[in-house]
Amino acid sequence: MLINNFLLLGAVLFCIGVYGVIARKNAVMVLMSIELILNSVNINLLAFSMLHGNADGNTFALYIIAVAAAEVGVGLAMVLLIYRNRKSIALDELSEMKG
Amino acid sequence: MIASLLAVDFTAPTVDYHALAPEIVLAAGLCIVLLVDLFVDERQRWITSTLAGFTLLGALIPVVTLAVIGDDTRYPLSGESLTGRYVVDEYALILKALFLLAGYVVVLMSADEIERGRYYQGEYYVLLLTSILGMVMMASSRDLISIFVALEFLSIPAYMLAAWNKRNSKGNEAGMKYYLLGVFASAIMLYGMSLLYGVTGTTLLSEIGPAITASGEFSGVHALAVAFIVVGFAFKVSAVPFHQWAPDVYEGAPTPITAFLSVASKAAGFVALTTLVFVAFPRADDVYQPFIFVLAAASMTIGNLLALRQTNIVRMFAYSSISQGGFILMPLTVAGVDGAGESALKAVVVYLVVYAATNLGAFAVIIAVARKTRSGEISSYGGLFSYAPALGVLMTIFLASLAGIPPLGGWFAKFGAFKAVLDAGTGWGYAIAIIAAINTVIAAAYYITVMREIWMKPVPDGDATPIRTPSSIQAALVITCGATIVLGVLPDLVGRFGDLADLTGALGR
Amino acid sequence: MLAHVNDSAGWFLEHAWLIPVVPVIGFVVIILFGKRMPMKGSEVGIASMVGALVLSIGTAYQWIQRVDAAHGGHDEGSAIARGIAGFGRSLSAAASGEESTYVAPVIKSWTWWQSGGLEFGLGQHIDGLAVMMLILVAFISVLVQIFSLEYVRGDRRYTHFFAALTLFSGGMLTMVLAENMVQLILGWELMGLCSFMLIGHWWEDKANSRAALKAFFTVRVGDVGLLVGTAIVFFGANAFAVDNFGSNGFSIQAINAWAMSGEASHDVLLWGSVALFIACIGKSGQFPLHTWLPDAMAGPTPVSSLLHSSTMVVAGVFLVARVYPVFWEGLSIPGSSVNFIVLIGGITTLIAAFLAFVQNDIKKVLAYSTVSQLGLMMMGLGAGAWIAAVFHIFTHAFFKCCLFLCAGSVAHSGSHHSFDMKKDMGGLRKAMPVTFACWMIATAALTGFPFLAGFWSKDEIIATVGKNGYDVFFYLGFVSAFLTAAYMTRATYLTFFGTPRGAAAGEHHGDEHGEEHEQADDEAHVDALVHAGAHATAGHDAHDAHGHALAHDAHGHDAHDAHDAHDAHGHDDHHGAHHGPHESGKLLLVPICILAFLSIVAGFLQAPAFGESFEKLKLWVEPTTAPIATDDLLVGGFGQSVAVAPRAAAEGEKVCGYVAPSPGQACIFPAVTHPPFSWAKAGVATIIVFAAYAISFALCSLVYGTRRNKLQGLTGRNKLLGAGHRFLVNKYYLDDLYEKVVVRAVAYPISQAAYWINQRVLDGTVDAVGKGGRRTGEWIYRYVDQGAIDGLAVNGSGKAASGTGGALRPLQSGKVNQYGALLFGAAALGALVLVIVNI
Amino acid sequence: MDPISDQNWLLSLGTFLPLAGVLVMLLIPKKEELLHKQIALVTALGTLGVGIATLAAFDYDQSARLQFFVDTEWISVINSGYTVGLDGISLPMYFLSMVITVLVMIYSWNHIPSPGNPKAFLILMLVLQTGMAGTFIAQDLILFFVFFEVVLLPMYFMIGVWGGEQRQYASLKFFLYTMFGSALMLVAFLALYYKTGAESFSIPYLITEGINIDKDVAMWIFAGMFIGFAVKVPMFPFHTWLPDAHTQAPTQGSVILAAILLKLGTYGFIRIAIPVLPQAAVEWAPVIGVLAVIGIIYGALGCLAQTDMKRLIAFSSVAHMGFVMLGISTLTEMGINAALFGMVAHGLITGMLFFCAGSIKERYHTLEIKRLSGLLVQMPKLGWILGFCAMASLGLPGLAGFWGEFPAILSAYQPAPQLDVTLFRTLMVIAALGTVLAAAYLLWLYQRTAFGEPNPEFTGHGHAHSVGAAGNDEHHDDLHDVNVYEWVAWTPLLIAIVVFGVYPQLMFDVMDPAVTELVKVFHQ
Repeated sequence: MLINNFLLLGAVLFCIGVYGVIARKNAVMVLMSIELILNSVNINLLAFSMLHGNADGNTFALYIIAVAAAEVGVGLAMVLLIYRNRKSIALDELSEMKG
Repeated sequence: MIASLLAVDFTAPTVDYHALAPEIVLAAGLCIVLLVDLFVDERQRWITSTLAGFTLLGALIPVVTLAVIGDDTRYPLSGESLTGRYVVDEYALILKALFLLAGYVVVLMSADEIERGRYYQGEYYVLLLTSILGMVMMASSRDLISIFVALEFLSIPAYMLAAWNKRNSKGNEAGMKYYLLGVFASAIMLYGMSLLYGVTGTTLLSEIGPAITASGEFSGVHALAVAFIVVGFAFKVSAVPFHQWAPDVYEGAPTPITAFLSVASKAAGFVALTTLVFVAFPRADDVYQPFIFVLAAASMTIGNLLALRQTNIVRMFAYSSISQGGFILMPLTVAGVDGAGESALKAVVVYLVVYAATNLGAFAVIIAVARKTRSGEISSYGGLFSYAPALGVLMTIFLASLAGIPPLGGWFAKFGAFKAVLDAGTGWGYAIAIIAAINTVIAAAYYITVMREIWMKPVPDGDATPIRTPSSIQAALVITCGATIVLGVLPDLVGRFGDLADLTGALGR
Repeated sequence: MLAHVNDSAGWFLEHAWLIPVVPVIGFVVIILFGKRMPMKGSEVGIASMVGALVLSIGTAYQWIQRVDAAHGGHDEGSAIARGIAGFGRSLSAAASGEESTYVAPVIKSWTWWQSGGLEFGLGQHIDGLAVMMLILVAFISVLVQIFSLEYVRGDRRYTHFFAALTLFSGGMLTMVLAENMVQLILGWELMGLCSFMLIGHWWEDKANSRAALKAFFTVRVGDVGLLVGTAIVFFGANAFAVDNFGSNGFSIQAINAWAMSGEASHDVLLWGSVALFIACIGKSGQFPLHTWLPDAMAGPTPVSSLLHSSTMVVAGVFLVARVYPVFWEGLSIPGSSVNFIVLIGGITTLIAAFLAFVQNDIKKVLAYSTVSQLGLMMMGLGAGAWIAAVFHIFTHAFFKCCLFLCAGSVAHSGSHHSFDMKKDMGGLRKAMPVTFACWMIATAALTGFPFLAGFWSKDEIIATVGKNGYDVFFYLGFVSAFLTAAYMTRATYLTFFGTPRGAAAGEHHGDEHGEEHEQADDEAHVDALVHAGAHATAGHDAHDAHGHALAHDAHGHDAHDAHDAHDAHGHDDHHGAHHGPHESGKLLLVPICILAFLSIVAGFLQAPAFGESFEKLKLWVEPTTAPIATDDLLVGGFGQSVAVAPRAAAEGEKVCGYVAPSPGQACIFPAVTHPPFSWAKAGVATIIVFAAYAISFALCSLVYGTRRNKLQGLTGRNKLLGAGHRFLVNKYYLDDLYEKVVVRAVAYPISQAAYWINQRVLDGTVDAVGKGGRRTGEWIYRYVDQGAIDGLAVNGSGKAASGTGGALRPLQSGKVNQYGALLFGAAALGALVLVIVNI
Repeated sequence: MDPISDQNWLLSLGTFLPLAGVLVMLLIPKKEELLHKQIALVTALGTLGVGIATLAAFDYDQSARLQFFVDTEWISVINSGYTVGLDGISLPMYFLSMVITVLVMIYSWNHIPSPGNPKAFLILMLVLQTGMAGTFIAQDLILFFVFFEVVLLPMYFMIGVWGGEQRQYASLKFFLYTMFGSALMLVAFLALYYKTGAESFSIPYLITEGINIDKDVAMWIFAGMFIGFAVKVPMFPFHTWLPDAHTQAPTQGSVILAAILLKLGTYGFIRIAIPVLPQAAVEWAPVIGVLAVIGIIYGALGCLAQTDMKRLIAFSSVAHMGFVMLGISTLTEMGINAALFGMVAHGLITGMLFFCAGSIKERYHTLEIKRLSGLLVQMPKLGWILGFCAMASLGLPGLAGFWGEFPAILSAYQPAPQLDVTLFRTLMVIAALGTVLAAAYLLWLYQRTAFGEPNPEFTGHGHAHSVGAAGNDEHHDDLHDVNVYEWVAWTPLLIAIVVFGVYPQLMFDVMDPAVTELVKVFHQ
């Protein structure tokens, strides 16, 4: 199998993720989109790791998975916080500060 | 699987505990703070801030001893595949010291603010220490993985700190924006890193450097990788056009955290960027130089122009720090030019040090003044000199330093940046120098607006009662002001820090 | 013949530089201590001028000795003895009529300052011309100061007046003996300053201060020429001076030698001489910058007499005479029939004479007369009549000073401080016999009455002009003589003949004005008392005068009234018993009589009609016209006296000024021509003058007489004459041109325009940049920072979304999404560009 | 020319002594106003004492060489040293700065402008003194730059806090303009540093090396310095900050600004730009000359348009500095000597004029020329002093102003051999015309303010015809003639104007050897 397939998958996932971040106004959806990007990165890394035959990529992917979990934890906490204060998690309402 | 694992001789990595001591002290310290916070009485929570302060100073001790012992590059973790991924050299030590000291000043600034705001003090300091630990790690990281981990280490607590004003919707907004954009940016950066790994086959920066052009051709994937990675850090240092989060977050976050973000967090971003540029991309200067050139020019110009229109002092400082970021980026545009690299590295490091001192000082004044005026508007500084001359003069000193007026520290920082780009002697260098020169004037315009308020305008509401400044903030002011002046009058003190042949020399090959 | 004299030139000659120092010290003393002195400082002024005069006389005496010694001692004898003595002379100087014995000037110089190896000196350059001027200036100054003692007594600024007067003389003396051009400029400008102070002496009145300003300013316009001309001449002459004289291009001696050397580029000389002459136009009141001079009559009369006789205004003439070779060569005086100087001089002499006819103010008549005479001098200089012009300076000083002092005397005692001939004078000859007699003598001398001073000098100018081929100006000289005689006759008639009018008839000046301002008087008195208290410089009971003075001031009278008023400040002698005209006191008359006497005899210093022994002035004043060995001219170095033994010049023809001197020789003065005295020409001139007397007197008695006739009011009836009269009354509209057009243009539209440019264009640019910065900030924020998001992210992603699925269309991103969009957009764009560039 | 290092502590002492005073004053509370004045004055006098000692110790036979020379490490990473020294060019200005500070201190004794606070005012003045003196002794570009900038903020605050009604605008403009100039100047300094091999910022070193720079590059470097210095001078068209700053500044600020600060620019040209980059200077000289002459005429015209006395004097500075720059642009000994002399003379004369304007303002509460009249009647002494200064300012021989003007004009007739003679001769004539305009605006000013009868508004007698009678009483008390503080502060300046006018050799003697050394390069 060609590495291109994996990379293509990664790229597609990345694009979907980016689109989600830009287009979704629901904070949770945005979070999920970011997770998609991270996963696309993971796919890339794993594919490259296989390609190069060293473990750096694998290690990297493991770290990313771990860190992503922490990130999502923080993120969800923040979403909760906002929901508590505003009863909404729509991002477009977060525009109090300007200038 | 297990058999195969067993088949390999496991050689434990050699750990240089001395070299790793700052991180260990910090980690231990933050655990202690967390524990203490759990058990002390509500009224004695001030202990946590004291402890946090001692932790930072304690972590500074090994940094100093390491620096005194010698200039050998140390590898805290050395082993077969570990050597070179985490490095303690002069460059790292200086920056560690910078982060620790900046953190200490932030702790000093926070003590009173956090206590009065009835926030969760223990968690606050724990998060602060964690973030600082991330920064300290960043200074030593020489590997994509460790850089990423350090970055997240310093960022995630920072997201939470930014949203510290839990019940304040501005605080929520700040935290959310910072968080989402930060994560998004690091995701993009990670994508770039994955590509970089793909084309070079290694995550070790010192190997990426030679490998990046090993295949002969410099492909589109290389360019994409480099660009995405730079973007990730450009976000961190809030370079235009990746700056939008900064003003909102600065305004919404508690002021000490704003100071922390605008100085330490930003510095960490620069550190990573610098390390990458010098160690990983020395052969990719064609790619990153124009990119950084645009970032630098845009940051200083747009940052300045937008700062001109601000009425809120914190937002003004946000844009000011964007513009200052442009100045710090400026030397990196010529990092790849023969002979100029050293100047550029020196310039960045010196600029970071000076900028940290000055900007922290300015925020300390802002905190002190806000205690009385309860306002972030620039107009609330009217007549400050008449009722709080010391604060007025100090603010003037910090602003003048930011504007680059000798003999205050800022001038030498700016001077170094100019020197670096002119040292290169390229057209790009001259171009950015001219842009920067003009921007110096624009910057002076809004700094002086504040000075004008302080010295020449009447007190807005006629309330000319003096300001009582808490001793911790006084200490912060003394440290920062002293540093600002001393660095300006005797720049050699910090100028020597920049003698970092190692980074460009040994590792750059 | 070698006629060596002692190396020491004599104490007075060696120390002639002290002459200006004395008055300058006097000035300082007056300023510092004057007010505390018994005579308010005037004694110091007079003493210093007397000191200067004594030194000048000593200098003159020794100079004459030196000249005579240079001529081998045979001149010691009387003219008769000299006529007989035809033996023992190796050089037939007398026989040829051309003096070729070199009498070395006594030149000294001290380094004043140096710059880039160039030494600027202060020193003295004593030769015949300088000696003549020194003695003239010092002498006239003494007389004028004595006159002023009485004339301005009790003035508010009595002390300042004497201080300025003294410094003024000091300035002129400095200039006269200047060794170099810089020193000359120093004296020149010092005079300018003092003229400002003196003309504007009564500055409470706006008209006076305006006149002072105008004088200073007009002269200053000319000074541009002086600065530029000095620069041109300096750089032209410098190399030559350094090589040959060891001095530099400022040295007057060196400049003269350079100009005659033939090495000088004609262009440089031309431009230099034109520039310098522009300075003279300003200073000496030549057309077209003469307009300040009549206005300068706003000053007290002693000032006018000093300014317009021997100092200030002759400074320009003196400058031309001093560096005559520059003009000689630069304007090609020999051999041309018209040149810049002669033209300006000619025009000036005519137009000023015409203007003198329409003046009612006696001092203005004299002022225009001065301008006219200065024009004549310039004309003479321009036409090569050097000695004649210099001689005219000499004689003119006496009679013009005398005339001014007479006018002052008349105003002081005869017309109650009015200078208006038509209103306040007439028939004064009986009341003021001495003044009248002196006036008549001086007028006769001025107009060229035979054998008086003016006769000799003026006729010599005209004769030389004619001989040198300036035919037009020769006739113009006669016209001028005619006009001079005519307008002076008119002035004399109006002042001393006819019936007394106004104040001369004994009407109290104050009475008529008092009636006019009856109502204002009381109020003015209050003012007057207050001011009298504040400004009383003399403790006498002049309240009455003060009252009037301030009444006039307060009600904005014309300049003359104000003069009177201020003059009146100090007069305690005639406010008591009688108001009618009477003879002036001794302090006024003595100077006048002395001057009148000199107006008679001064001419005999240079009266060629009576033989060579009456050509003393030429002998003493005119430098040698023959080439001199350069070695003799060598200046011995700075700070040292040069008392070179006069040595016989090369034998032979008069080459200077026509042929360049041979190597090793230098010329310092051109061989000007001296026409033999012609009785015929003198006769013609005399006839013209007498005719003018007759015609003018007749016309005056008709026009101004009491009997009615057709001539009266003619200018009102005849349009052409009326236009002419108006043209003259308006001074050819030159003042209007300057004040209303040039000055007003510079002072208002042009400066306003410049200021407008400053404020709107330059400053506006700066402000606009400043504001622009802020606006750019706004703009960037609105359209780039946020707009890019709206445009790029919202619409862009919206469109993208609509492309991928209608369901996503309505989504509306918040700020976070926008920021994210921009973040990624920029990253993608950057990456894209880099990718494209790098592949 | 090797520098002389004897007694080299003198300069550092003289320069930094004021800061000692500042430190003491910082520790004393604001209320002790008299004590502050005393300390400040004593410090300034002490500094002047050091200055006099410097004058005494200066070896006048060696004035072409740098004396009291110190060269120690300062910022070794950029090869910049603490290099200070004094030669004939800098000595007069160095000393003048000390004198002016003392005189201004004396004047401040009873003239602290509103809103008071002598502590801050005097501290700023002392800091200013350090900056000014430091600029004149610095022999290292970076050191020069630092001192050059040190004066910026104190002056900004002096104008902005103690100035007139438009003070904020004026001070901002002053600040930003100067910042703009110095930013470009710094870039130019750095370029110079690299183009000479990145060895040193020392001016003597750069003078030996600068000539080797490629001419095209040198032109650009010179351009940067030109803007930096030209703003400070200020030269047309960079002058527009000056009228505002001068007009709005308190009297003391105006005096210091006129007497010293403007000279930093011209000094920079003479000390740095021209000797270091002679080849570029030759190319730029015509530009400088033309702008200088435009400045002369333009400044004079600007003066004629003014209705405010102080603003008029401010504009006259533009014209006078034009003469200085014209002298410099000729690149000859005479021209540069004239420029240096003109700098000092202008400092004395215009400083004095600003003192006069300040005192008039203090008495009449206005400087509107229309309303002032009859000064000589009400305050004869002040009137005479004003007249004296006006005469000195318009370049009357025998007073100091002339020796800056006349030699400058003279030198333009024959500029350095490399320059276009025709152009400079044209400039000479136009500059000479400028002297006429100078006479015009100064005498006009004098005529309108000093002559005539006093404006009834101020005579203090409530006559019916006096329109402003209502406000008379308050003015009346202020109408006193020159008081003792003013006499003490002014007499040295007045004497100096006469002494330098009568015996200019005093200064030329000191400057000449150094200048000769400086322009040598143009005669090779």
